[in-house]
Amino acid sequence: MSLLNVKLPGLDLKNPIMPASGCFGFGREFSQFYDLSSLGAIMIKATTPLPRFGNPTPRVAETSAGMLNAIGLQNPGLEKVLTEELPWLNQFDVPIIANVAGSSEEDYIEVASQISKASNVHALELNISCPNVKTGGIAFGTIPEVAKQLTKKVKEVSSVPVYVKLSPNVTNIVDMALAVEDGGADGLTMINTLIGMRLDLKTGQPILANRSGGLSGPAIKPVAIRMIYEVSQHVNIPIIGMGGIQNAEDVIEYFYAGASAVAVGTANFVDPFICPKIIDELPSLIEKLGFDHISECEGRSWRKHERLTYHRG
Amino acid sequence: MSLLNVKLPGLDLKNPIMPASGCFGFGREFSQFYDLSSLGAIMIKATTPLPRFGNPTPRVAETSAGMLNAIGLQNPGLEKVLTEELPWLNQFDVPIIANVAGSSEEDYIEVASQISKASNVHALELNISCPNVKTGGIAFGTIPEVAKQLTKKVKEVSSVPVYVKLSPNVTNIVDMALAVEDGGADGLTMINTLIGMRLDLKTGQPILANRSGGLSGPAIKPVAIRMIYEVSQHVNIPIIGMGGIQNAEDVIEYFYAGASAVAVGTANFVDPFICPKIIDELPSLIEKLGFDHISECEGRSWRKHERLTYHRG
Amino acid sequence: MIKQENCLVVDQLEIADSIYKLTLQGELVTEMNNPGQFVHIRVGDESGPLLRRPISISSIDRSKKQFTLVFRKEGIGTSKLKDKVPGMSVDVLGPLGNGFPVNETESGGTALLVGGGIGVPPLLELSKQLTANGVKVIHVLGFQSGNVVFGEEEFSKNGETYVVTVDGTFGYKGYVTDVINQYQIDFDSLYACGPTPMLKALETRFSNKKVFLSLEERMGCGIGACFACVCHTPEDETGYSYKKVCTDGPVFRIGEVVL
Amino acid sequence: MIKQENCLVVDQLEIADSIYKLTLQGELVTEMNNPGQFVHIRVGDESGPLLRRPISISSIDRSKKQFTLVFRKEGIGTSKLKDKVPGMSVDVLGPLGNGFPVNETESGGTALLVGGGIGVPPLLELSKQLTANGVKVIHVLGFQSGNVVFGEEEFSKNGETYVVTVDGTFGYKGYVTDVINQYQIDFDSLYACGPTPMLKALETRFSNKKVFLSLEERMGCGIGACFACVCHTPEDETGYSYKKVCTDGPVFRIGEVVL
Ligand SMILES: Cc1cc2nc3c(=O)[nH]c(=O)nc-3n(C[C@H](O)[C@H](O)[C@H](O)COP(=O)(O)OP(=O)(O)OC[C@H]3O[C@@H](n4cnc5c(N)ncnc54)[C@H](O)[C@@H]3O)c2cc1C
Ligand SMILES: Cc1cc2nc3c(=O)[nH]c(=O)nc-3n(C[C@H](O)[C@H](O)[C@H](O)COP(=O)(O)OP(=O)(O)OC[C@H]3O[C@@H](n4cnc5c(N)ncnc54)[C@H](O)[C@@H]3O)c2cc1C
Ligand SMILES: Cc1cc2nc3c(=O)[nH]c(=O)nc-3n(C[C@H](O)[C@H](O)[C@H](O)COP(=O)(O)O)c2cc1C
Ligand SMILES: Cc1cc2nc3c(=O)[nH]c(=O)nc-3n(C[C@H](O)[C@H](O)[C@H](O)COP(=O)(O)O)c2cc1C
Ligand code: FES
Ligand code: FES
Repeated sequence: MSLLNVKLPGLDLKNPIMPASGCFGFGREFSQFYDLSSLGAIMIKATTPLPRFGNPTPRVAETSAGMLNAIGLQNPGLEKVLTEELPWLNQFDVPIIANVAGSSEEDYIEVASQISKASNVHALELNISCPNVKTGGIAFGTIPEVAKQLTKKVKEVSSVPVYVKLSPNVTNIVDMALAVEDGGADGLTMINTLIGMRLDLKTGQPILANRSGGLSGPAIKPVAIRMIYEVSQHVNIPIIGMGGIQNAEDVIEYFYAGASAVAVGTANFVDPFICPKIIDELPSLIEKLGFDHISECEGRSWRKHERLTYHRG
Repeated sequence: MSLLNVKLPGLDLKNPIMPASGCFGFGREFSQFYDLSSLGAIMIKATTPLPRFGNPTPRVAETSAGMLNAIGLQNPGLEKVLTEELPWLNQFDVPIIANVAGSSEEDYIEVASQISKASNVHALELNISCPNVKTGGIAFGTIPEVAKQLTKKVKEVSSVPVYVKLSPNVTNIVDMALAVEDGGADGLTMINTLIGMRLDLKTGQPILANRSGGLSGPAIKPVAIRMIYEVSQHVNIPIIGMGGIQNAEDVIEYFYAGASAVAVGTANFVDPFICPKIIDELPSLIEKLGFDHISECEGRSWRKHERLTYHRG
Repeated sequence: MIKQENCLVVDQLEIADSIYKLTLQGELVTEMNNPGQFVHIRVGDESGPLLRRPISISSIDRSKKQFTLVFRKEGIGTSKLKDKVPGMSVDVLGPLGNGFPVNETESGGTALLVGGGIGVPPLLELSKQLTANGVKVIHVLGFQSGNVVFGEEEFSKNGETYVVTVDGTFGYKGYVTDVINQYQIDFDSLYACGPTPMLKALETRFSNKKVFLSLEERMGCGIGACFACVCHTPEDETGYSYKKVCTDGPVFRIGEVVL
Repeated sequence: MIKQENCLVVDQLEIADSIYKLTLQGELVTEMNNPGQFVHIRVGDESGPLLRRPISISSIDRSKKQFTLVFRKEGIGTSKLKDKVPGMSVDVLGPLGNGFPVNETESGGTALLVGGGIGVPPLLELSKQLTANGVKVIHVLGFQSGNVVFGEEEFSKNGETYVVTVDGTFGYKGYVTDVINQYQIDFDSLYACGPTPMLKALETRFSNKKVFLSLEERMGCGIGACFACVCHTPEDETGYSYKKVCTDGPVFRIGEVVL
């Protein structure tokens, strides 16, 4: 265990593995399979002020080494999350990262200020990058100045550190990262999904009712790795990396690129035990590679091997 | 055959299938396998004013359902292409689309003005989107106004229609498309590769000597489909689509999205016979789907079924 | 409890054109309760295909710890599944969802089982269990064409069985509802699985009856976590209220969800 | 001529730790000329892995239209390749490239064949053909450790064979060059295949000799079209002049390319 502990703003993690937002609901289903306390943290499903049904179905489609989703931020709304989901999660010894979404600045501020007060919410993940909602969401995620202002406002009301989730659908990811860092972000999570589409051979129409959707899974890993590699060299805040992680080797690759922790999304659908499996496999892989602690892998693709301090427990 | 003929600016194609630039050299190698005259067209390797060696090796790496390349526009230079490659290609009854690259406006102008005079070059493909060269290339591909100006200048000197190849690594692909259309482009080709990276588990270093590279193959198909779907609804010039095409079904999906012809890249490495195979399989697939001609598939994902005229032979 | 298990392939057989019957063996059979549940199958390896495929459990043999799936070769996933031969193993997650409520039909009552195409398989175990409970079962099985008809013989063992094909190349010509109308089939409860238009027709026709419908939807997780498979409820057709096909279904009582 | 063919798997055998010998049968055997050529193998299907894998031809049996490959299970591709069992088929593109020039050593002369690890296999066919030409062959085969040693017996049939392991757990301890130095092995020509550091050492040591080196490089197409596998030539180390490993090589004369 001592090979895996990681300290990030607001987050004292026994290991750097957590399910990604939207791929784990609020944990209930996966608690049938294993003890959620074994996870480093849990990124819960995006929460909006009011309940949302989301988009019409079909909402998912498979692609080569990936999947498209257009769930549309379905969630029970802030109140239920506060009164039912978070209290239920309290039985586990695991920090929660609350994914905050909305279609206006006010939405974000409302959810952030309230949800950050919940005792087991140790950090927020500001979802400015959801490709599947018509208003808001993506706009905040593509214009640096807009993202910065939103980050600032949310920081003002949040009782816990704020991580901003970046969209890969931009020309210059470094500009976005610097803007939200400038806005006061305590960390970054990246990447959200790429925008994609699949058409049905018989009808010619998109398979997703929402037409386009977010591409996740192994297909996008090289895009994520490159973006984290770029961004981690330019910012001074930690990055939680995600995109196509399927095994312990992928986790190490993310650390090499510059991530300080990782999230596993789509792979939870393929193998419900994937997170504990990876947590199990990591220590021996780290030793095999000749490291004493996972944080030694961090930024190896570009960093001179100076001592890393801030994440060690 | 009559199901497949397509007419685009400068291009009278017996079928809409052509190898993508950089994945077919100048055709010599593939001429061992089949008669190049069976192809709709050939997009030859990027040509720069002077010969280029390109990047150090390793230049390719595999990813899930994709590959990264950082060839770096290796090519024998304009003169050799004019005196050796194009004359050699003249033995085949197939129009050539010359991929034009460079690191400055002057480079593009020089190559475009000269190569467009070759008798078998029926169109240019302006490569403003190569992710693997340090100067030029990508800059032209991400700023609409810069792209527009370059398109304008190249149009002025080109003796044949000019297609502009768009990069997917932008926030707003429609803006880019509209800008080059405004600059006088006769058509678009899209997409070039996404920027990506893979790190070696043992060394922590990127597998590619160039560090990052361009992601191609089935992994990127949903991204390409979505971009063509968006762009084709906004421009009045035809699109040659590409990205991960592996079979006749994929071709139809590209047409549904809004493409008027397609190019096959990476799949040529997997199966050297892929282009003729697809050309063979298309007619029966088109009939099975209930169409009389491939152009009837065009834009079906968004178009009211009005009569399509401009591409029909 | 849901299990994930590498089940042993015991048998693989093409029983009609592109229709395969796969027999698997594993401990998770002990967890299977009611007919109409499904399993989520990983047909590939790390190379893909990525997502699992949902397939209904067609029959259960508790003593041998075996169960069968009947599936149609559709796309890449089911093509890979049909290539599994005895001795290989298949990664199965299940049993999932809530199946047909067998006890809703009392002993001595009559149940009408209506299947359309690849919706027929889960009715087989249902038919067995109903029969075992002393329920009289009548089956109406609809297919596109004669070449894809399967199961007639097995169903006939349990009760009256009408086969109907859209093109009339086998059995009666027409749709399942045509046969039900023509023969004025009477029943206490109706259990159905098949394409949505068929389910809708049954819903309209028998809105006053005790009807249970098994739905299909594209799935991500299959266990209720991803919200891929939701449907609206009739009380609140455009609102937030919802049911998940994977965990609340796939079988719903008539009127419980909007088709 | 290069062919693409679904070759039949005749045999698959683990001959050392994670080292497999695969025997394939196909018409393309008739196209194989010189030892040291390679084939490009599609190990997967539409689900991936995407790219072909280059593997050297290890031995050729023209009469049976069979050839063997010897490969190390490395990553995802070779793992899939090792799972191919007799009766299956494998999509092979080949033969590719230019192999070792057998005729560069005259009958009666002596050839030294130096292999490192997974560079050993192509030397087997070379050894056979040289022997058949009346050339005396000496083999120096280097491996990491005893558990991955293979081929000693087969090579010994043709001539003197020294096996050397880095950790000394089999044969001599050290590197291939240590053995060559220690036993002052004399030869008219040297043929080598193995890791680049080994080839470099040989190049430096025997710069005045007739030497042929087989190179490895990451490949895209394997047929000369993609420019993935180029290397510089010594006349023009930073310039435009180049050779492609896949078509100009993989075997080069010493000094022809920059290692
Ligand atoms: C609860 C449930 C029970 C089912 N039971 C059976 C059964 O017993 N026998 C049978 O033949 N089929 C059944 N299906 C349909 C079966 O899941 C699809 O035919 C199968 O997933 C197609 O996969 P593919 O890879 O061959 O097709 P592709 O079209 O290549 O699949 C691409 C993606 O779309 C999904 N998909 C495609 N068609 C469907 C569909 N009809 N329903 C849900 N997802 C789909 C796939 O799962 C995959 O993620 C069931 C579906 C559900 C939801
Ligand atoms: C001309 C030539 C001849 C070869 N002959 C043999 C042989 O006879 N026996 C043998 O065991 N190996 C041989 N190799 C090496 C063999 O190609 C690699 O071990 C194999 O490609 C690894 O694939 P993988 O999927 O298992 O590994 P992965 O690491 O998963 O492969 C990922 C990608 O990298 C490429 N790659 C990885 N290692 C190498 C390498 N060393 N050389 C080239 N590409 C690589 C793969 O082809 C694939 O595209 C040869 C290589 C070349 C270029
Ligand atoms: C079905 C699904 C739902 C998702 N919902 C959310 C969400 O609510 N909020 C969010 O920030 N990201 C959401 N994501 C994005 C993931 O958190 C993650 O960033 C992305 O899927 C890449 O990781 P992966 O490739 O491991 O899935 C969702 C992804 C999927 C597949
Ligand atoms: C090895 C390689 C070299 C390429 N070289 C060029 C090039 O010189 N010019 C260019 O415009 N595109 C180049 N491309 C991009 C392709 O033309 C194509 O846009 C891209 O690969 C997507 O198609 P695909 O997925 O079918 O490969 C290259 C792609 C690959 C894989
Ligand atoms: S499939 Fe994920 S919630 Fe039903
Ligand atoms: S591998 Fe493509 S040129 Fe050599």
